[in-house]
Amino acid sequence: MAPVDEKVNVNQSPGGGAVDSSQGKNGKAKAEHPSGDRRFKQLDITMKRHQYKPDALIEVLHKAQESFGYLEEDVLHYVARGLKLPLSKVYGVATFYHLFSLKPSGAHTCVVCLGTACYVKGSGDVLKALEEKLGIHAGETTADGQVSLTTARCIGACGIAPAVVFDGTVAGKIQPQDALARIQEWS
Amino acid sequence: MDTLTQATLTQPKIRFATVWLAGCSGCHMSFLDLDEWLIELAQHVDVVYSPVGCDLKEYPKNVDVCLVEGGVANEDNLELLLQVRQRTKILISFGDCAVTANIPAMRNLMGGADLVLKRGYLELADDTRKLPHAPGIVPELLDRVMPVHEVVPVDIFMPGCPPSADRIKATIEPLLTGHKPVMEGRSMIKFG
Amino acid sequence: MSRTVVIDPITRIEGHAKISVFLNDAGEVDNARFHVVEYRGFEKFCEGRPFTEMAGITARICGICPVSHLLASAKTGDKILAVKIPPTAEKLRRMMNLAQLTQSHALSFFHLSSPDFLLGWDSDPAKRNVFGLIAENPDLARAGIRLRQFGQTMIEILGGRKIHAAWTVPGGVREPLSAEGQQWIRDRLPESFETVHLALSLFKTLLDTQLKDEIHYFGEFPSLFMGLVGKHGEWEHYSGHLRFTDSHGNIVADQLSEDDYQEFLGEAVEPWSYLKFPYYKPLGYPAGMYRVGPLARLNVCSHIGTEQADRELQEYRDRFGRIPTSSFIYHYSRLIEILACLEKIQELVNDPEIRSDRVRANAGINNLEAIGVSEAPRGTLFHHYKVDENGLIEKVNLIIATGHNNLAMNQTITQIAKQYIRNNEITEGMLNRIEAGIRCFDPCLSCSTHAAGQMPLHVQLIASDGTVLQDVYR
Amino acid sequence: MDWNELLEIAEHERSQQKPIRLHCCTSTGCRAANSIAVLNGLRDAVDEAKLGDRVEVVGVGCMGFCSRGPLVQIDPNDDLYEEVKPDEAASIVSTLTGGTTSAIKGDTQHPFFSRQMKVVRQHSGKLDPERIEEYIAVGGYQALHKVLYEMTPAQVVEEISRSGLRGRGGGGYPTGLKWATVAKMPGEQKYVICNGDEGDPGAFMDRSVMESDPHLVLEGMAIAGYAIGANHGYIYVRAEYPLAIERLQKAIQQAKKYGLLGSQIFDSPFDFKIDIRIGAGAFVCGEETALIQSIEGGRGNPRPRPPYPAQSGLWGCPTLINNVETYANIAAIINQGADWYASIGTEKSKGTKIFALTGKIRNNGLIEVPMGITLREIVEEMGGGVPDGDVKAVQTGGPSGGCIPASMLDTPVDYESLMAVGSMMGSGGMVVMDQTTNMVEVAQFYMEFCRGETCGKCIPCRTGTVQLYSMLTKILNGKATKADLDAMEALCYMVKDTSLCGLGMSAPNPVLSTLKYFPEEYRERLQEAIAPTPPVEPTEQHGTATAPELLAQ
Amino acid sequence: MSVKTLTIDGKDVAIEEGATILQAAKEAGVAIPTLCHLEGVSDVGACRLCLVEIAGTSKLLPACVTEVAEGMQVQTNTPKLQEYRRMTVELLFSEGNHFCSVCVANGNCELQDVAIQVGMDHTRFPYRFPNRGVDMSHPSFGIDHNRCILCTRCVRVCDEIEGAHVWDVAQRGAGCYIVSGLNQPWGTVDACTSCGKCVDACPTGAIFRKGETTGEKERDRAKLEFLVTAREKHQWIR
Repeated sequence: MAPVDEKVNVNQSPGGGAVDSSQGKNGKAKAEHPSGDRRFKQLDITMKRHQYKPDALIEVLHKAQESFGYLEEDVLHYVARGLKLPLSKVYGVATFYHLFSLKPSGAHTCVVCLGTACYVKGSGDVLKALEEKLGIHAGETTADGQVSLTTARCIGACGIAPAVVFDGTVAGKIQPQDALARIQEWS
Repeated sequence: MDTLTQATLTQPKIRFATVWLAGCSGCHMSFLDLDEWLIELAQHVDVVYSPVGCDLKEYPKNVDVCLVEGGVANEDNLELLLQVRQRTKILISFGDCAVTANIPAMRNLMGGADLVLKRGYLELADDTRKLPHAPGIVPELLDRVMPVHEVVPVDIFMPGCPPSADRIKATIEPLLTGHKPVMEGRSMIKFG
Repeated sequence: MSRTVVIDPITRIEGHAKISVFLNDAGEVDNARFHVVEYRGFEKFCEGRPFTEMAGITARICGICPVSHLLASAKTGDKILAVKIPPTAEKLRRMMNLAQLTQSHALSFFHLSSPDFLLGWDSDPAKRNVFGLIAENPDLARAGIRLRQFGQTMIEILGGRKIHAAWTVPGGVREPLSAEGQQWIRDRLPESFETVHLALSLFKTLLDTQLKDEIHYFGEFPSLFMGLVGKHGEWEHYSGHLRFTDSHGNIVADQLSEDDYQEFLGEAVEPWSYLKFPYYKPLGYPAGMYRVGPLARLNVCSHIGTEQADRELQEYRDRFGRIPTSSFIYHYSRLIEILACLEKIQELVNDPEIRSDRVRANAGINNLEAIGVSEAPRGTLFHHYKVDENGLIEKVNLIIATGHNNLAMNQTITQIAKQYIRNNEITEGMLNRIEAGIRCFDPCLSCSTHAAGQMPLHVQLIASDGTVLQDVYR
Repeated sequence: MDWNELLEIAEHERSQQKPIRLHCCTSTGCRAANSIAVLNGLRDAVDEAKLGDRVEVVGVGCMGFCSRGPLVQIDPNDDLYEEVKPDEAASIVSTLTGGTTSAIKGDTQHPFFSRQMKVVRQHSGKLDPERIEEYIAVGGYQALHKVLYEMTPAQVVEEISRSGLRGRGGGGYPTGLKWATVAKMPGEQKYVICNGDEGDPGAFMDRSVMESDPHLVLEGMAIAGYAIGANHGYIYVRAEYPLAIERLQKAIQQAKKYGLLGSQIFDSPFDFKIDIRIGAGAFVCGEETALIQSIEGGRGNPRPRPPYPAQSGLWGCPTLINNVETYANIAAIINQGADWYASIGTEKSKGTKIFALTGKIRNNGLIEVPMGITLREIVEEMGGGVPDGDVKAVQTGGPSGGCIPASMLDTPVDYESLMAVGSMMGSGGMVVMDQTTNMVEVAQFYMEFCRGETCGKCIPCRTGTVQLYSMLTKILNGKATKADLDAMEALCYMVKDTSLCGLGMSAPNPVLSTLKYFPEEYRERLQEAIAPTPPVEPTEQHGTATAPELLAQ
Repeated sequence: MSVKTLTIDGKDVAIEEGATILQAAKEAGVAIPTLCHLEGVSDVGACRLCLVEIAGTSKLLPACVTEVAEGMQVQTNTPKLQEYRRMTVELLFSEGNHFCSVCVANGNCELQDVAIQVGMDHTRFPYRFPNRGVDMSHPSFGIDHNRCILCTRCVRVCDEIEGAHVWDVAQRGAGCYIVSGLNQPWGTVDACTSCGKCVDACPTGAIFRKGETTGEKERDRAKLEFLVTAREKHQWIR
């Protein structure tokens, strides 16, 4: 998720993301997710493993993000109901942590490490090059849904700084042109 | 004999000015709400520059006290304020717009001047839709409306929307006898 | 060589403005322009606010006539709620508007314009102001100050504070009138009557003597006039319908509803001013020039409806005809209006219903769009809101009194400049007269720009190619 | 599982191991440099050369010299190959039979290696972290057995106290004292938490320990559990460390299988289970009360202390929280004794410390050194100095730490000395900056970090960091005045003194330390320095009139 | 229950063990400014206004959560604390959009009161002018995030007294805001009982009753106190 900027809450500010309230009401009536989506089953298993304890929220959200790719409202509703948690609490937790995403990410992800070691060795230039090339800012996904560009505080790969994670694989000593070449492969 | 009268007898008049930047003039109106005290004030001050009280067009040098109403919203405001600061001994940030930028700064939430201009002159015009633009005549809006002290140092802050005539009097009166007013408590520094 | 004279800022008006005077090669005036040099953008930044806050916010458009905005906004709010406000609330609102007309007109006449009349157009500019007046004629100055104080204090009595009293609200008003307040108003009325009569007789004397010529040069030209009138064509300031009258006294349009304002009013933009140029749509721009404010209100109405004011109105019409067309007459009409206000205040303060505490009606949101109107001291004020179903503002349009007069103000200063500036010869007194042309209208530029100066007076010699040849600062 | 079985496993494992082992690093850094292909290449080459009976290829943990990965080391002759490419694998194997290789041979006598003293990293890079048997083979879990059968909990606490071990997470709080506090607290239920949320940018010691020697951490936690009377532990690992999580999970399973975790460990009455909790990208969760909130499934908002977690921690129970590296020291202290441990380091800072040496320095990587070594020794001797140019500053302690100027490189590395120069030990990040580094930008970088990572609960940290960031930006843009600089410094102290938790309390440190040591870098960017435009005309100020008192101001 | 004795600004106070410094100060008649503290709900120590100096510790501690100890010497109003409090209030004003002049709580706002109390006549920090929203979807109430200072009183009062937990905090850092339900319009949150306790709890004009105009917000603080007494002491007195 993008570094917090003071304007970051613009899109997510209250009232911005209206939710169809009927979803909540429908959902409450039934134990199983009405869509029959099997991924909800997996969520059930995870919740059961944690005995539906509210404390397991973050674990369950991890699982949900893994299964669904991101935390859509429907899923958050489902988790809240399963763990008997207030919706606002679930939302508060889901938005507190950078790794949880409430928006779908692109087909490919590119995470530029901005840890100190990487920063000192020029990861800022790498990010700038990627932003220019993709025409998006960190934290955004290209219009065609192909690439999500994000930054990390430190991925602990300081020895090979600057590091970039392309689709989950860490690559070290990345110069701007290397990064551009890597994303070129995706198109 | 009260101290004020005494002061008048022993001292030459204070060179007094008021300036109005981006605001609604409410603070100046509140100043006029001093009503009959204005007559008394006139004995202690020379009003050397003021949109309501003086016809001189150039901000003079050697001003002792200046009340500055309004935020800094356009190039003219900026230019005038810099001049005021250079030529004034005691600059008083007069009212919430000067102190906080207040209502004019609501446009800052829109992230710049473009949207408000667009709304006013393109969307809400029937004929000859265009943005006003006449260099040297119509000043450009600044990107952000600022309180006075973000631009120049300020000596005294007098918040209020507007500050009541009582507050204005309590601020100015000590200055006439060479004292700094005590800006404390609800009657002096409450915003709004 | 052509040159431009810039008067910057215009002083003793309520707002920020400049004037440019364009001289041709022969040193004759070609044209003069009135520039409003500030813009704040209320029409944009109010978007997203609850409509209930609009009275408070739009009051901050203007510290001189915040009451006008409070009223127009509250009336728009009434329509969003679709309520009929309690009768006492309407009377109290009227009372506040009358108080405001009184204080604002007093300010315009005594504080801002009378230094010109009493000290002279060409007197020392350093003293030609209210403080100079205090020195010269302390009794008159004090009387003027106290007349304004009367209006301001009435506003305070009703609304809790003199400026930006957020007391008129959608559905009515917040607090009823107190007994002490009622008594104070009664007690101060006689003095106020005395002052306005004094001012009237003084001004009439001046018109007969030293201000004889000004009537003809300070913006005497035909135009339309717009204002609210009551059911029977009488003077109105709070409700009623809109009427347009031409310089011959013909009623061009009558019983127009504010709801249709977009059909008969258009707004044009000129690049050299932040103040837009409203015009009467059927005549087009700029032919659809009209004037608003005290002059227009007295021109469009058949009568005022109070004894003393109607008597003065008769004398006024006897002097200038049914439709006076000189902008200089604004000052005269302003004084008559003060008198009318005082009489109406007297009526209302003694109204048996006036102290009722049923002053506010409640309702939900019943209309998503509404237009409110009121007569501000300077003329007709329109507030137009669109809200969402939760009452958050989606769109705002404001047409402000001073704006209506924009075309007329430009024409007025052009006429004055042509009259007084000859052969490249420019004196301070000439420039002051041009400014005074603007002061006739008592423009409230904080309002007109919803948006709001002071810069050196300087004369620029500009070559025809636009390069500045000489800068002369005074 | 009992003592004999443990020894049997160790014996069996050792007998199974081949005389020659090719260690290939499979930790994050080397993996990113394609070490898995190298590993496979080596295996194929061994098969090809039919050396399988006396040579084995082992994927091991971190060897420390991360900047030169992938690394391959030949045990026992200690040959080290750097930046190995997959196609060099065969030739490296051929050296075992007298062949030659073009692969770059590392200098293992270089101070980078020779100056190290390995306690925690003793086995890192030498064993396969995914096999508990290798850990047991080098004496693993013997310390746990020792405490269970030879020591009372109080004795364990005493031993740790005597060792002088201090918290390796940054604060340097005496570990024994913390253990004693939790041990003394009443209550049936207590918890042990291992803080593996290593969030400081530029630090990866804990990742390396978890990836390279996960059982070392588990054993330390179990010993802590026994000492304080807890039967449940949590390891909180940041999600950015997937390999560490994977290996810890495997390690826990294997330990459970052998009865080294779970019920009745070593057939004693002591039960201890460990669960992993995965962070989700929040630096503030390294703060202990925030971490607890996060384990409880909430937002990582710190809460005021006292009460400390030792009194009221996880679910309100007394809770011991230590950092990964702290736990990784425990087994060695138990095995070799507090006296031995206390003999290492300085008077107040005992033992060794791992640092992540990064930035503009020739030799990047992890080093473990005795406390008290000077920064100069680390940077110039071990690190080999700055590639082209001179050291300007060394940043220690991450966003909470400070920048130490080159002139102070002789500062010994211990808790007190670093604190005295305005920085801190932190978790062990050590970022070297050369003369090209703009120190105001560095301060701005850290402030950007803090402003993005503040949880938002308390106002000084939530908004103070935002204001500090924009003040730094204003300075960098040449728009600031001396007054702005003073205001910034005042705000730094305010944020430091009034913030709720360590994040806010230390957020201004990078600014304050750079202001202290590199004031000219700030001053030369001030508006006055660029174009002298005094805001007030110095002359002609005095009006013609009024009271002398006022005008004399 | 044992009693602890301590001094606050030099005044001797005796109070039962377990009491907070804030309670002791109240007993001693010493006013310590607070914003996030609300009688009847848990304390979070977030606003930092009640920080005090305690002899023997270099750390400033929040009076609302720090328990008294025997012999404690507390200073509540040193020049350093005064300066820090003023800066705290300045930061609060600078981070939101507090247009007192048109706010429903003008004249009845705890933030405004605290500003007066600490002598804040202007903020030395530039205003951030964040772009925040207003939610008027609830039939009776509205929330204007521009005026929110994130004291979380509403969150706690709704959770701990009403038991509805409509509110929580979303996002983090400067992006934090009070969220209703799943970031949905307040009016669509089923859990809301429309009890209005959040309105009474809110120290500023952020949460208000619909229809309230400038300066009209009133707060029924007595209602909250009544509920707390009823709940804790089982006394239904009003």
